[in-house]
Amino acid sequence: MQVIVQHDKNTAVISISGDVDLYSSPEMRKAITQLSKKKVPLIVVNLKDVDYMDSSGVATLVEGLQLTGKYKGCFRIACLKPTVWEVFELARLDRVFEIYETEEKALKVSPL
Amino acid sequence: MQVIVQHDKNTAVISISGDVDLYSSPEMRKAITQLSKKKVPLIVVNLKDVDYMDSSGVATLVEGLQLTGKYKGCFRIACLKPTVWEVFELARLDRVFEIYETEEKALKVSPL
Amino acid sequence: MKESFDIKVPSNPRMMQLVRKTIAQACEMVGFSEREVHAVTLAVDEGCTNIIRHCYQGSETGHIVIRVRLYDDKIEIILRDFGDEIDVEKLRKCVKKMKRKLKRSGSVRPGGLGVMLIHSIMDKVHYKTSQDSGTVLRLVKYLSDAREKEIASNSTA
Amino acid sequence: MKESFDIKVPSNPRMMQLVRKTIAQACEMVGFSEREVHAVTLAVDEGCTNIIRHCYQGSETGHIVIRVRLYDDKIEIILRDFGDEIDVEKLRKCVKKMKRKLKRSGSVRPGGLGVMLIHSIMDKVHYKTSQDSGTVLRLVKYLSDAREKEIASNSTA
Ligand SMILES: Nc1ncnc2c1ncn2[C@@H]1O[C@H](COP(=O)(O)OP(=O)(O)O)[C@@H](O)[C@H]1O
Ligand SMILES: Nc1ncnc2c1ncn2[C@@H]1O[C@H](COP(=O)(O)OP(=O)(O)O)[C@@H](O)[C@H]1O
Repeated sequence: MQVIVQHDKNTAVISISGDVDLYSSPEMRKAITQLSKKKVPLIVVNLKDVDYMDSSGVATLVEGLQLTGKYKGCFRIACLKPTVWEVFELARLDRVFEIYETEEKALKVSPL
Repeated sequence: MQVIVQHDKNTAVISISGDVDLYSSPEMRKAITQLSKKKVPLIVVNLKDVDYMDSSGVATLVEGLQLTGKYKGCFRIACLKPTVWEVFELARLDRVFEIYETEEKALKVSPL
Repeated sequence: MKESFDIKVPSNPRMMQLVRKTIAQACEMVGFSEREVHAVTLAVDEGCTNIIRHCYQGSETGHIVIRVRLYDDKIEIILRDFGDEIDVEKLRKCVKKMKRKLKRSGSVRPGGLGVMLIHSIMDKVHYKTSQDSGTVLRLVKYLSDAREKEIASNSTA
Repeated sequence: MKESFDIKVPSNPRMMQLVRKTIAQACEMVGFSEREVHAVTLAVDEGCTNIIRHCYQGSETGHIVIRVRLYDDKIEIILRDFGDEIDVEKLRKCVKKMKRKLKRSGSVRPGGLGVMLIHSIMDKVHYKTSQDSGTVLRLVKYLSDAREKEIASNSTA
């Protein structure tokens, strides 16, 4: 798995590639935790190059939602592949997250 | 593995897809044996959809060369992927076979 | 067809990718759809990571033995650990609670997700635990009827 | 990194695709190039099919145990069968003859191809055989220096 973070004061995009599982999710967690410590108002996790995610990845994203929620930040997910989307559905979390088709949309839409 | 045979009186094309190994090569062997029994003058084996071939596949092709040789037929191979080409090289059989880049060429070139 | 194989891996998260590749291939051989292959692979991954986290407490020196049985109409996967006896009753309650919660609305608590995924994906989930020989988790997934017919008609074609 | 896992399969040609997927993944984890992954996978496949054909004479009721050890700079693969003692000396001669023949020109005799492929791909090939515990074939492949440096620089980046 690879994690690439691009951010300025107001927005951050975390781009993940590879499998997100028990072995690799701590790295994604680190990126999310660091950005939420800085209270970045909008964090987008781009999963376009992720073919596989297990419950440890999902739990990490749930944690991201909670961490950003504490400072009223926005936490969004973009570009779910069908296999990853299915995990969200199986976990019934597809309606808990703000999920966008593209990174652009995730960045543009104003906070709910 | 899948084997598709198209043939008329003078030429036959055997198109293989999938892995050619100890489990599947008998099916390729069957197609080659049947056509050489009919003494089809030109047999082309198209391997464009084969990603993997082991020595049982290579041995089957060597057998095809021998069978067609008996009645002065032509036995040609077309569209080797790099991984399959490498097996031929490792086995130093890359110069024993008539190997063509495309099926069209394999069908057009007149017998040596 | 009725074939079985074993794979034994250390309780190391790094090994999960390898387990997934192997299980995915086994599922493909039975004839599951791409979507089902992914789901079964996920369930096995969750079973293994639960063993790593809860049975071996993150230690990488334990072992997991996975036996896979391939049938015409199903796959059976048996995960065995060599840890202490577990509280199966507690686990069962955890699943029930989880399922109830999920029915109400999307829960934001991530706990219990793994076990819940296993239950919603597999057709049969059975834990057997004992003091001296660890825990055995038996998972079964059937081919859907439609899929079975499709495969049967392909193999006779 | 130093990790090992086992896979035990019946001596059934159908299982080879599964073995290949698993071995390929293990090679990728060590860091071999695509080309090397393919070659090592081929060598292991040839080792297994030789066991199926020569040791178990095509019977599908035997077993092959494959132990894989992952190192920073190499992969070690140990194939074990439970058949009769084999004539290692004869095998060695067969390889020598094959190599000589190949040097002269492309030979059209297919016999001996499997053993020859194993020898030309792997850096170490060692057979150990005994009357009561079958035969063990130990295969080792090293990462090329260039590849090793590339991986080292990636992991520190
Ligand atoms: N293999 C196992 N051994 C022991 N306990 C387990 C095992 N699998 C699950 N459990 C128990 O079930 C609970 C739910 O597990 P899980 O669904 O993975 O969610 P989480 O671990 O995130 O709470 C765990 O907290 C643990 O108590
Ligand atoms: N695992 C094995 N057990 C016993 N004999 C073997 C084994 N592997 C190879 N051999 C011997 O080595 C010879 C060469 O094997 P191989 O390279 O596969 O070519 P082929 O089987 O086509 O002759 C075989 O004929 C056999 O006598």
